[in-house]
Amino acid sequence: MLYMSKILLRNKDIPNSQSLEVYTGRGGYNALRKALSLPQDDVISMVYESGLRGRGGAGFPAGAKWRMLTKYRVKTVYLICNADEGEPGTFKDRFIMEFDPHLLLEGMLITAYATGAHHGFIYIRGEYDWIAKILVKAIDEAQAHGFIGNNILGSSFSFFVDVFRGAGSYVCGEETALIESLEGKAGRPRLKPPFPAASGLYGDPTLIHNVTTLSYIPFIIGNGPDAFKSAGKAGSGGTHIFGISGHVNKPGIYEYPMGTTLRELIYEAAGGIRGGKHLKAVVPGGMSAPILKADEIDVSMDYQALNAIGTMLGSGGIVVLDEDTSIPMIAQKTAKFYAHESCGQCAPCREGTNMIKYLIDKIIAGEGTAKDIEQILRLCRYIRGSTICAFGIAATLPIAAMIKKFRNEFEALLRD
Amino acid sequence: MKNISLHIDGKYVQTPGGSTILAAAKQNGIHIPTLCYHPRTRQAGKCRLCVVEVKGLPGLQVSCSIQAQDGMVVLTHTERIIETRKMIVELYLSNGKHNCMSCEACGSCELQAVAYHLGIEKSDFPAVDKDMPVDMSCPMIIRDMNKCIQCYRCIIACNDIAVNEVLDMGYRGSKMTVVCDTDKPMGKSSCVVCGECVQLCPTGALTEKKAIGKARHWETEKVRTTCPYCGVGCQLQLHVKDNEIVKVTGAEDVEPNYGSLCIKGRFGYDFVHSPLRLKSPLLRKDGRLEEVSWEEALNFTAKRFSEIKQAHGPDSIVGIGCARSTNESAYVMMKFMRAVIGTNNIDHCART
Amino acid sequence: MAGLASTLGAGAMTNSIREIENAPVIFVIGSNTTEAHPVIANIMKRAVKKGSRLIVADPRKISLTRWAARHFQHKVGSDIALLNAVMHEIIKNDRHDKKFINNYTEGFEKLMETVSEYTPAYASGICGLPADEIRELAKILGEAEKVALFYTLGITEHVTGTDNVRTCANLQMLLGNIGKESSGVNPLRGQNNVQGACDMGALPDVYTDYQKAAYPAVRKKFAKAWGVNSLPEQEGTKIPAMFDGIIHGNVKALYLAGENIVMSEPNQAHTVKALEKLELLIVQDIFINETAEHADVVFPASCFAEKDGTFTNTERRVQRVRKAVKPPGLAMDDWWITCELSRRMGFEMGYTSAEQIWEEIRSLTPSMSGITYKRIEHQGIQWPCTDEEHNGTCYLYCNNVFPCGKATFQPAHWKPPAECPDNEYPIVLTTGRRLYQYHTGTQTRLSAGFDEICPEELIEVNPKDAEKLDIKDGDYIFAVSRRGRVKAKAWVTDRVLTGVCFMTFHFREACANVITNDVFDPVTGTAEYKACAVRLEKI
Amino acid sequence: MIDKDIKEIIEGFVKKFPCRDSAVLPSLSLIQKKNGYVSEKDMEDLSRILGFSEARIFSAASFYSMLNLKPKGKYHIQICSNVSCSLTGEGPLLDYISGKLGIKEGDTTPDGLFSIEPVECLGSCGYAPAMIINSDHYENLSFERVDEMINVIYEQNITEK
Repeated sequence: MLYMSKILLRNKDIPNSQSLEVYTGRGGYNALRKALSLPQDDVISMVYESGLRGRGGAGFPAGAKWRMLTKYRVKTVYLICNADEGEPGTFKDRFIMEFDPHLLLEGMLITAYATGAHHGFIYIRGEYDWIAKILVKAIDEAQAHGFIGNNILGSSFSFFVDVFRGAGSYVCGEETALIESLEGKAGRPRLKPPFPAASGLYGDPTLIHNVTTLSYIPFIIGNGPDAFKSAGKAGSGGTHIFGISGHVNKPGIYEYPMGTTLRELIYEAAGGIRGGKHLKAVVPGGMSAPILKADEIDVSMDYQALNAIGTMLGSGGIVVLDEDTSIPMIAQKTAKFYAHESCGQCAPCREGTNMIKYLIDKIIAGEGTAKDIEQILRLCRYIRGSTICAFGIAATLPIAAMIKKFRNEFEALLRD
Repeated sequence: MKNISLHIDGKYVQTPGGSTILAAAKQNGIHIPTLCYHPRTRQAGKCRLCVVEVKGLPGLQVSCSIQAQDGMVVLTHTERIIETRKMIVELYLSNGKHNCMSCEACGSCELQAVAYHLGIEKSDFPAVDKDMPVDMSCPMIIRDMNKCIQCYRCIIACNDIAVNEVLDMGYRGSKMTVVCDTDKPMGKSSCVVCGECVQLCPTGALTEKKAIGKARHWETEKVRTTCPYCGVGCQLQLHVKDNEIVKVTGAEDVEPNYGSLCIKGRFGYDFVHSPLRLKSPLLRKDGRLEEVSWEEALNFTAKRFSEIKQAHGPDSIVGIGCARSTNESAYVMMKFMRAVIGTNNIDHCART
Repeated sequence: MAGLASTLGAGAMTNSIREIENAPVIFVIGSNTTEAHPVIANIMKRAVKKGSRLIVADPRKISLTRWAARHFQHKVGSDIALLNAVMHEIIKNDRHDKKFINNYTEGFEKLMETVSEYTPAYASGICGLPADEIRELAKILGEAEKVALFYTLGITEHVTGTDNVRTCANLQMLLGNIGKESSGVNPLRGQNNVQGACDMGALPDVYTDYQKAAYPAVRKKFAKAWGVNSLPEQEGTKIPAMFDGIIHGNVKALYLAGENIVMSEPNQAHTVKALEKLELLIVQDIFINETAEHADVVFPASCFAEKDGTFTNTERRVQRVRKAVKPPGLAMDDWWITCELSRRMGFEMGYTSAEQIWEEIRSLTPSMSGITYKRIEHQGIQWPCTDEEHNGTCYLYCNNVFPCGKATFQPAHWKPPAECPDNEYPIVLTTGRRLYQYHTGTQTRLSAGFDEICPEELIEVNPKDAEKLDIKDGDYIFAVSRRGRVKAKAWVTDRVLTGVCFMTFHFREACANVITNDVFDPVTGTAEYKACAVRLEKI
Repeated sequence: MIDKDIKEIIEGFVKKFPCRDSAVLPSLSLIQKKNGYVSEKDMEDLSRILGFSEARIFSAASFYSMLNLKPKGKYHIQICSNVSCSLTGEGPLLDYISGKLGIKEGDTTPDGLFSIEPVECLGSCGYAPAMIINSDHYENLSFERVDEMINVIYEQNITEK
């Protein structure tokens, strides 16, 4: 039976959940108090032990990231919350910020305390205008009550946070592109190394986490690492917020433990396929995750199981496609998206995503040849791994999977 | 730095610590193709042509920016690497207008060299239309962005080497292109025409207007000399064909300028071939300067100097030397005034 | 250069171009570096990007100020007052380098005495800078670990030019910024081989390497080497005195190699008058220019690309010049022409190549004796280079060894320019160069494209003055001085202060030297190109 | 043009952030909010205020899809054209609105009131289809609701006149 656990969304449906009053009334900021009473390294250890992995898509262990920063304690350290949610199919972070902004702020405060950061930024995508306003209000309120500012809650810890709005660029979700953007430049990813932990914002050590990742911190500190671990399954601790969209009866966001199956999410949580139709395919983790066929949905939604069948958990954005959907059309939308969002900095990505789009357009227009399909696959194969950032992988894996799994649909459109 | 050792293509090689994989390979005679990398613009990583496989690291690594580590195992020519390089070059050829026939850069174009090296006759991808107007607005530099490969060298040249801060990368994705100021024509921008960008451009995207059609790269003799303008003494290469200077570039491997020049040094060379140059000695006859032979002009002058010296003494003759001629000429003039005329009345325009 | 020679010992940049990049503070005074020495300016700007502080003191808001941490816009001709006040503050706040001063200098008491009256408040009245800004400049320079000072003609082209230079040297000695890397006193030389022409002894009082013509031993050494019985004893005349000599009838003949003096000397009418009075004018040049038009004989010379030889750059680096093309028509090398004249006057020099001449030069020139053509085949060498094992000298006075024992403070008092504005000529004209033209224009204006970018003379006028005179940007106006008038286009810009205008000498159609003042620094004979009084007239 | 008020706010950004570099994007967004788009003159002014090269300002301004370098309609409609939004609803919303307003994507109506343009994912996948008018976000759209919204804007602007 599907068990809905609520770590991140527990305040979502409470009236006036954005207010400090409601938040503290439900135990908010107690985890911060607890953290401030502990040595910084103990806080880091708790997060390390919880096995929390980054929820932005890459799944890097959070505790390990924090430990990389501890050697920079003497230098200025910046904390950045990546709220540039922009992957098609993904719409989870907005609900945390919209309905529980203090949860995020508390997570940031604890993280800043543990890692020695005194200035933080929430980099939010420009389109989330109304959410930026909610965040600014929450920060002001928290500052007025001594949760943000100098000598927080009477301790020697000080922290300030600014909301920084993006201006329309998917690549800025990549952490070094985001830093470039914060520095007032075009959001083009940097060459790594150096990694942000060594040289990030303004050249100082910088820790960047996704909204969801940071929002788990109060639970982990408040309830201990084991409570978090046991909410999920081995290697994939905790819950995950799944955003389900497309051809389902009840689209929306759902928080379930890691390890819930894709079938359960589609048929139980989201109420099954709309109009009683059959399922054709599912994108399990945002549009950069390779597509799954209907017979592959008994998979457990966790990092390892999805990797094992050639796809990924990614951002947890599930796009459900029914039997009438044209996969080449989905491929076209996907290719257009990546060609539009490529920052243009490195040759394979800039020229390659544009060429993929050109070739898919050609096929959809009925002008394609068998060679064009081969050329798309060639591009997918060699763009991957040759680019500056992971965008090149994100842009090619889904297209390659769509062609491999639904090749007949593409071939049916060819000229001959 | 201490030497470190690593394996490249099965060969055990040594390189100073801190070297990139690219440098380590080059020092050991292993060729890795590059487009965006240049020793003067350094860290690049844009064209991805120099990718290699490093045991233990995921994907491909750009050898121009990854440091060689002790014990590293590197492969530079696997099938995956070659195929990646071919794909990139073919994409460049499809997405730009690269016609070597009449391109000024032919022979010195690095894209052409890489295509040659990889044996690419033509791109296997369809040609994507690109038709940007050629910017002819600057009197010295032609900008043809259809031939630009977005290597960033000109941008680094303009911002980090010459520090004139005129160029940057505008727009994004396949529309990404180098812009002057707020995307103005170069001739209308704040560009001071130092030409650092032209010198570092690997293709025919930026070329010297005056040099167009004058000579192929391999037809010219390159003569190293010193700039005749200000006192910095920049080292130049004069590109000479058939007794004509067709182009000037900065000499990149020497002090004081390491390749940098200003508008005068780079583009102010054609006075040498001006039709107004003096070609014959002139002697004033009946109030007019007329062409005469060296014999006549020299004999006349020597005779008059001797007469004046005789009549009014050596100090009635004065000499002004040239702050633009060579040390050797200045010395000989000084010697002439002192030893031959017999006066210390020698000075030159030292002050302006 | 006399100012540096008398304080430190050698008339040249103490340090090297490449050291600029590592200077913690770069102090540029009286140098429009981005336009006159663009490649050095690039290195200064690179240094700023790496963290150096660039401090500019200049009456004009030159392009370099865009990268400067601070720009001190003092009045034309007030440099000594400014720097004396800065030194006053440095001493007052005990920021001077006492160890350096005690061990390696002479005359500190004299300096203290001189600068004591230059309080910031007093200097403020002369420089037009608030006293606090002068204190700030003193603090920046005084607190810096090292300062590299650069100047050009903004310092030298004054009637007090030598004193200006000495004052710059005083400042650096006071701060102990001599004899170490990325510091020093660094005059940037304006023409490609001014340094070389000086080093070669094309000066009325010295032979090569600044060996004094007044010393019998020097004359004996050269007489022996050249195979002559004796060499002249009496000190020769400098260019301004030559003109006076011509006008007074003492000088009858002028042998002029490659200078367009009609355009480049101040007060053009005076220059032309002198040329017309000459019995014999011999001009050796690559073009018929404004000066050659007055000649009795014109010798066609070869240009830089047509000959072998060496130039010496501003950092004392002797570099090769190589023949790339043949000279046009009958044109010949300068030295060939001089040798031919010499032979016809009964003195055979007999050189067959530039290298042969160089070999003679280095045999007579101790500081260059280690420099051979072979050694500078790839890269030039900076003098002093005393033998063939010596690698040349990046910066002078390493270990604080000065040619004359100790470095000498030579304090000077401020004096106003020779001609100050008055009711009739209320505006100060200062002159200089533009990036897109060179000198009297003989090279750039005959190269394609330059006149397209910079086609004509522009008189920089401050917007307030322009408004008062009802001058609009782009109007043609007259600039009038006691010596003449020039018509040119007005460029209304806040690059110049109110009461100041700026012109160049690049365009024969409108040459600033028609109206500049022919007064000279008594030591060097450098004219006061940087200040004279004019009025602007709307047409 | 950057007027005194905008300049003051921009100088506030410079003070607020640890490094003046961070003032670039907020300044550009502010200029667009006040002036409707970011003009060449705006970028030149901003370059002088912040002390960065014009090219650097342009590089940023031309990179981000939400910044307009050309004037747009008073009501700039941006419609999501990504996967989830095209799976639901009655049909392509972009085609419907462009048909209704009689303009092509990227164009502005002759009265200067509306301009439309497709954009990528707006983060409303579960509440598709979605669009943005200026900075306001709209979700779960139907043709009927879009008609209504456009009519309200028309009426507002007629009464304003």
